[in-house]
Formats: sequence, C-alpha cells, structure tokens
Amino acid sequence: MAQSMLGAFLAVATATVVAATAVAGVALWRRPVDPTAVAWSATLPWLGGHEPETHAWNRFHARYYPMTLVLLAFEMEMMFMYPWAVVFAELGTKALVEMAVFLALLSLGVVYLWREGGLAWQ
Amino acid sequence: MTGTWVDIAFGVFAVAAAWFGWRVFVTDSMVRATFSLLASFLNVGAILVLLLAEYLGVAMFFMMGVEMTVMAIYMVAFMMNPAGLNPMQMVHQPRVAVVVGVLSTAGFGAVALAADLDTVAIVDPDGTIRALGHELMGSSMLVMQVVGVTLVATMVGAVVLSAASGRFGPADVGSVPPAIVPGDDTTRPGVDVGGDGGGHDHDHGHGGGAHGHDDGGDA
Amino acid sequence: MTVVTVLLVAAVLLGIGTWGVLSQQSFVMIMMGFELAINGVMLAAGALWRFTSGGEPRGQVLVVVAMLVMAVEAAIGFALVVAVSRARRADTTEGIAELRR
Amino acid sequence: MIEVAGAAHPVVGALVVVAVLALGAMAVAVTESVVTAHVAGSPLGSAWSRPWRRAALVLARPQPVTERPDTLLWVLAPAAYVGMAALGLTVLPLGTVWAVADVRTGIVVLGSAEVLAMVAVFLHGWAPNSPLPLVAGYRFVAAGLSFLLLSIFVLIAAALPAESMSFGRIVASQEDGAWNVLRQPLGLPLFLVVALAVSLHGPLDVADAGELAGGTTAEVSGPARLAWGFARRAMLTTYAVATAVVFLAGPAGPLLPGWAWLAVKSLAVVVVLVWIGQRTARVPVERFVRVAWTVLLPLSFLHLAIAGVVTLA
Repeated sequence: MAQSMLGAFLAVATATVVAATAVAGVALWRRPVDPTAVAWSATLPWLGGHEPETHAWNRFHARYYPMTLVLLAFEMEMMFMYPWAVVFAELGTKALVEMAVFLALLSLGVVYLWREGGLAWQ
Repeated sequence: MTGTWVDIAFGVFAVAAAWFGWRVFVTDSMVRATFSLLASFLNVGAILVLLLAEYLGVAMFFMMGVEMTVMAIYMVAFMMNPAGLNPMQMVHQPRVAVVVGVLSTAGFGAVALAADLDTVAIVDPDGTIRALGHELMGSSMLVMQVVGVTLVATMVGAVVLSAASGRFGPADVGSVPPAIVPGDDTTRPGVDVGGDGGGHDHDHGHGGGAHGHDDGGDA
Repeated sequence: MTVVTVLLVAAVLLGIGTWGVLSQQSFVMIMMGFELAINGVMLAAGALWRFTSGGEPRGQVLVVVAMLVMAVEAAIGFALVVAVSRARRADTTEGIAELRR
Repeated sequence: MIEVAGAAHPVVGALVVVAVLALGAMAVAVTESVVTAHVAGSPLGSAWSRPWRRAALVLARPQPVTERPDTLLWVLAPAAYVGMAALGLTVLPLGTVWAVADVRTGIVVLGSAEVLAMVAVFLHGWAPNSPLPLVAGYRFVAAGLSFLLLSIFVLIAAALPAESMSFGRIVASQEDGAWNVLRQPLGLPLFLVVALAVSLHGPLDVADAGELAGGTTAEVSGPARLAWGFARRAMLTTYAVATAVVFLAGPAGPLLPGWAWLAVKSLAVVVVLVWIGQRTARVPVERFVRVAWTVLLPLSFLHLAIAGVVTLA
C-alpha cells in the first residue's frame, strides 16, 4: 500500500510538471518590440504610457505587517487540525471540546490584533 | 514505485534541497533568495513523502509556502537592494562562518555514520495520519494545548512589536527620544536619515540605502 | 535511501544554515539561515521516525514541534525587525550600536 | 459508490489533467463573454466567438521590454500558476471511480496548491521590474494571506463526516448522508469567496484587473499574456470542480455517467462564479482583509462547529 501511495504522488507530480511546462513554453514565446520603432520606451516599463517615477526594485513597505505575523502563528493550528479531522468522528465529543478550547485560545490572538488596529493599513 | 525509483527520486530531491539551500546565501536578489529557500523546503517535503510521512511532507508545502511568502515581504522591505541590481557583499566573518558550517556538517554527519541505528519497519504505513490524530488527541494533548498558549503569546508579542499604533496612539511613544524640532521625525537624536549615515558604514556599495525607507507605495 | 544517507543530507542542510547564520549581517538573512538549519532538523527527525521508530506517532509530533519553533521564530523575528527598523532605522546587526555596549 | 481510486498511469493522468484544464479554461472564457453580454444587454450572437477573436488579437501583440526584468521568474510565474491548478485537479475525483490520484492528504494538497499559487501571482508582479505590477503583487498577497484560512477551515469541515482528507471519501460521505451544501450550509458561500479570490476573478480580482492599470499584467502582452489569461481560467476550473466535489457530491448522480454529472455541476458553479463577478463591485483589499479576519473567520469557526455537531448527531 505504501508503494501505491508513492505511485499516486508520481501521478500527481507528473501532471503538475507537464501542465506547468506546457505553459512555460507559451510564456517563453515573446515577440520583442522593434527598438528602432520606439527607441526610448524599449527598456522602460510601459505603465499605460506613464513615465515611471520610481525604480520598482526598491525597498517596498507593505502596510500589513502585523496581520502577516499573526497569520504565521495562527496557521500553525492547521498542523493539528488536519489529523484531528480524520479521527474526529471516532473520538466524538471529546475531540470537539478539545479543538474548541484550542481554537478559542488562538482566537484571543486574532481579537487582540483586531483591537490593536493591526488589521488597518499601517 | 519500486525501491530503485525511490532511491533515484531521493537523490534528485536531496541534491536539489542542498543546492537551493546554498543558493539562498549567494544570490543577490532577495526574492530569489527567499524562494530558493522555499524550493529547498519543498524538496525536503518531497523527501518526507518518500519517507512515508505523507501528511508531514505535504503539509510542509503548505506551511512553508505561507512562511516564505511572508518572508519575501520582509526581505524586500528590510534589505537595501532587494533585486540585487547592485552586487554587494553583506557578510561578516566569512571564513569563520564557512569553517563552522563545515564542522557542523562533519560533526552531525559523523554522528549519523557512527551511530548504529537499527532499521525498524513501519508497522502500519497506511495509518500514519490516523495515528498522528490519535496521538494528538490522546497522550500528546498537553503538547497541543501548550502549543496553543505559545502561539497566543507569539501573536500578542508580534502585534505589540510590529503595530505602528495601538488603541492608545503610536506604539513607540516614550521609547524614543523626542524630536529636536517638534513634529519633525528626522531630527530625532539617534535617527539616521542621511544617504550614507552611520548605521550603514560597512562594505556594501549602493546608493539606495536609507532614502529608500519611505519609498514604498501602498499595497 | 537509508537512514544514514538521509541524515547526511540533513547534516548538509544544517551546515549550510549555520554558515548562513554566522556570515550574514542582515536580520532577515540570518533568519533564513536558522530556517534552513531547522529544515535539516525536520528531515533528520523524519528519517529517524521512518527508519528506527517503527512509525511511532510521537516522531511525527516532533516534526510538528520543529515547524512550530520555526513559525514562532519567524513571527517574533520579523516583529523585532519591524520594531528595530521603526525605532532605529537599522536593519543589520552592526546597525544597532546599543548592543555593543 | 466512490472507492478510493488509487492512481492512474502518470501519462494518462497528465493528459487528462491538461485536457480538463484546457476545456475548462475555454468554457470559462465563453461563459465570461456570454454573461458579460447578457448583463450588458447586448446581443449574444457574437459573444460566443468573442474569446477566440480576442485570443488571436492578444497573440499578435508585441511584448514590451522593461529594464532588467527577472526573466526566469517572469516565465516561471504563469507556468507555476497553471501547475498549481493542475496540482489541485490531480487529487479531485473526475469520475465515479476515477481520479488521477485520490491521495489520503487530498485537502492538504489542494491547500498547498492555493498557497503556492499565491507565490506565483506575487512573482508575476515582482518579475517585470515595474512599479504597478509590483504593487499589485503585494495587494494580492494581503488578500491571499486572509482568504487562505477560510478555505482550510471549509475543507477541514468537509473532512469531518468523511473521516478522511481524501476527496474520494468526501464524495462518498455525501452519498451516504446528505450533500454538504445542505448539512454544512455556510461552507459553500465561504468557498465561493475563496474560489473567486484565488483564481483572480470577480470582486476579488485585485491582482490583474484592467481597471487597476492591469496590475501584475501591466507589462505583459502577446503570448505571455495569453498564457496568464489561460492560467487564471484554469485555476477557476480547478476550484469549480473542487466546489462541485466538496459540496455537490461531485460525480454522484443517477443515469448519466459520473464524469458527466461532474461536468454539469462544475459548469453550473462556473456560471454562478462568473455571474457574481459581473454583478458585484470590486472590494478594496484593506476592507477585504478586515472583513475576512473579523467576519468571515468567525463565520468559518461557526461553520466548523455546525459541521462537527451534525457529524456527531
């Protein structure tokens, strides 16, 4: 059975790679702008015709730092919830209560984030 | 899949994991560094699937995908020169680091070679997920609830440190010296806003350092 | 694929991670080094679980705990980066002069 | 009765996945065109063929050149995005007893595909070295990190009665009991939000909408643009199939063969998704983030509680 599990993942991997490669082929097929026709714009971003005011590859401050950090901690609960889901029906109320306590605990963190204004753009 | 194919797949994933891990610290582009680390994680996840730890391997894809996306945000925000357009050296004590790195590999590897580990076949390879579920709901229940408390503490700590303003105004009031000119952030003692100020006096040649702090747009 | 070969791969990842932690100056790059080292630890734990424990579920719990360490390290580490950058405008270890005193 | 199907031959599986994604993307394109024409009240006659004419036009366009783009990542981004649509599709049952690979960790695989798709969109914005795509990439990540939790909770709730994370078992559990759309009523709307957001459609089309200056696609034209357009429709296809499988018992149904039922149900989901997209205004990302964490996340907790109690009852 273990071998058939690996066989299943071989099929998963093959399909993923084949589909991705096919699209990579299309995306590779690029037709460059004739640089003699539009000389100045040939190496600048197009931006719908606007002149770029900044270099894009500069430092970029995202405005949602606290949310990302709370998510990092919060999503750890997934590691416990998936196996929990599999044995849930078997264990019944005990499993329900246990996960309710766990999630209630974690929700405190989210509530704190919300109350501190961490969901607004910083 | 037969044993030979598993060995071949393991070899490919192992080499890829190490190679991408090495690329993290030699590429100039911060986004490439971050997603090289992700690629290393994905290959280790694939090895875990080969090791029949199906759930842990696949979950690695999930968890590390999120973690590295967040990592990329911070890499671009807090590294001068995120795209690596100006090659620069951002390292210190390089020789010591290499020696210690090699030594730790050798030491750990020697332990692996020397330890006389008995191979025990997995009793129930198809029941590993269910077994983990029973473990977490049974004898490791305390682990899970302690983890819950740890995570809450982490979330609160992260919000306290990273939120610019809480319910009661700016988060760093009182923790920083006031500005010389009222309201002018740039005249605060100890704040470096010059193009080539004291905070960045080591050997990375670039021009986009401190003045890039405020360049970011709104997402 | 034997327990020894997998542990050797884990050792290589651990070594590269250690090298990264010690040689990098930027906070975020140092954290990348830590994460790569933990990556090696998780692989080693997976190998020992597979080959020496007979599928004992606690071995899997160990990997989950390693992942937890990584998440906590990342969350608090990034938060510190933001806080230090906001207060001191520094983003490398050398940038915080106070730590030298 | 759905049995765990094991695995198809890798070559057969790959061909089926590519075929389904291609057909699905075409169906989505035609649906979009027809629904748009219907909503606008314009004649439907030319709407059927409009996607093909537009594709031909896009193909003929030249590709702008930016200064020092990250070419590797630029090509990789649409490929990875389609790859993740394919990855998600492999674990879904596509016929009564057939899936490419009905693995035991199905819902985790779909979740991983969703997360890595977010990475692909970010890279698509990063790679061209142009401000507008970059901003769009960050915008999408803010949304992505928020809707992620919803999809995980919804899929975990579906796994409760199935006692398994495999999609085959999830379908089987619905044949034994009621369809999930009835016994887990909050799940479908929550999952539709996720489907729209991850496939860059409708009110959550924050990454590459035309009105947002093209977003991550601002610097992409010609074949690469066609590839991206295909990719986001392929992703919608995967999520439509997933919706049909998780909430409408996928291939289950009388008379018709399983794949036909799945196709009918998936197409219905596509029509609903596209229609929602045409009838609702785009949500600013900041507002979406706030709503996702303060309204939708508590709703998904409630959903989980309902699913748990119903499973035990």
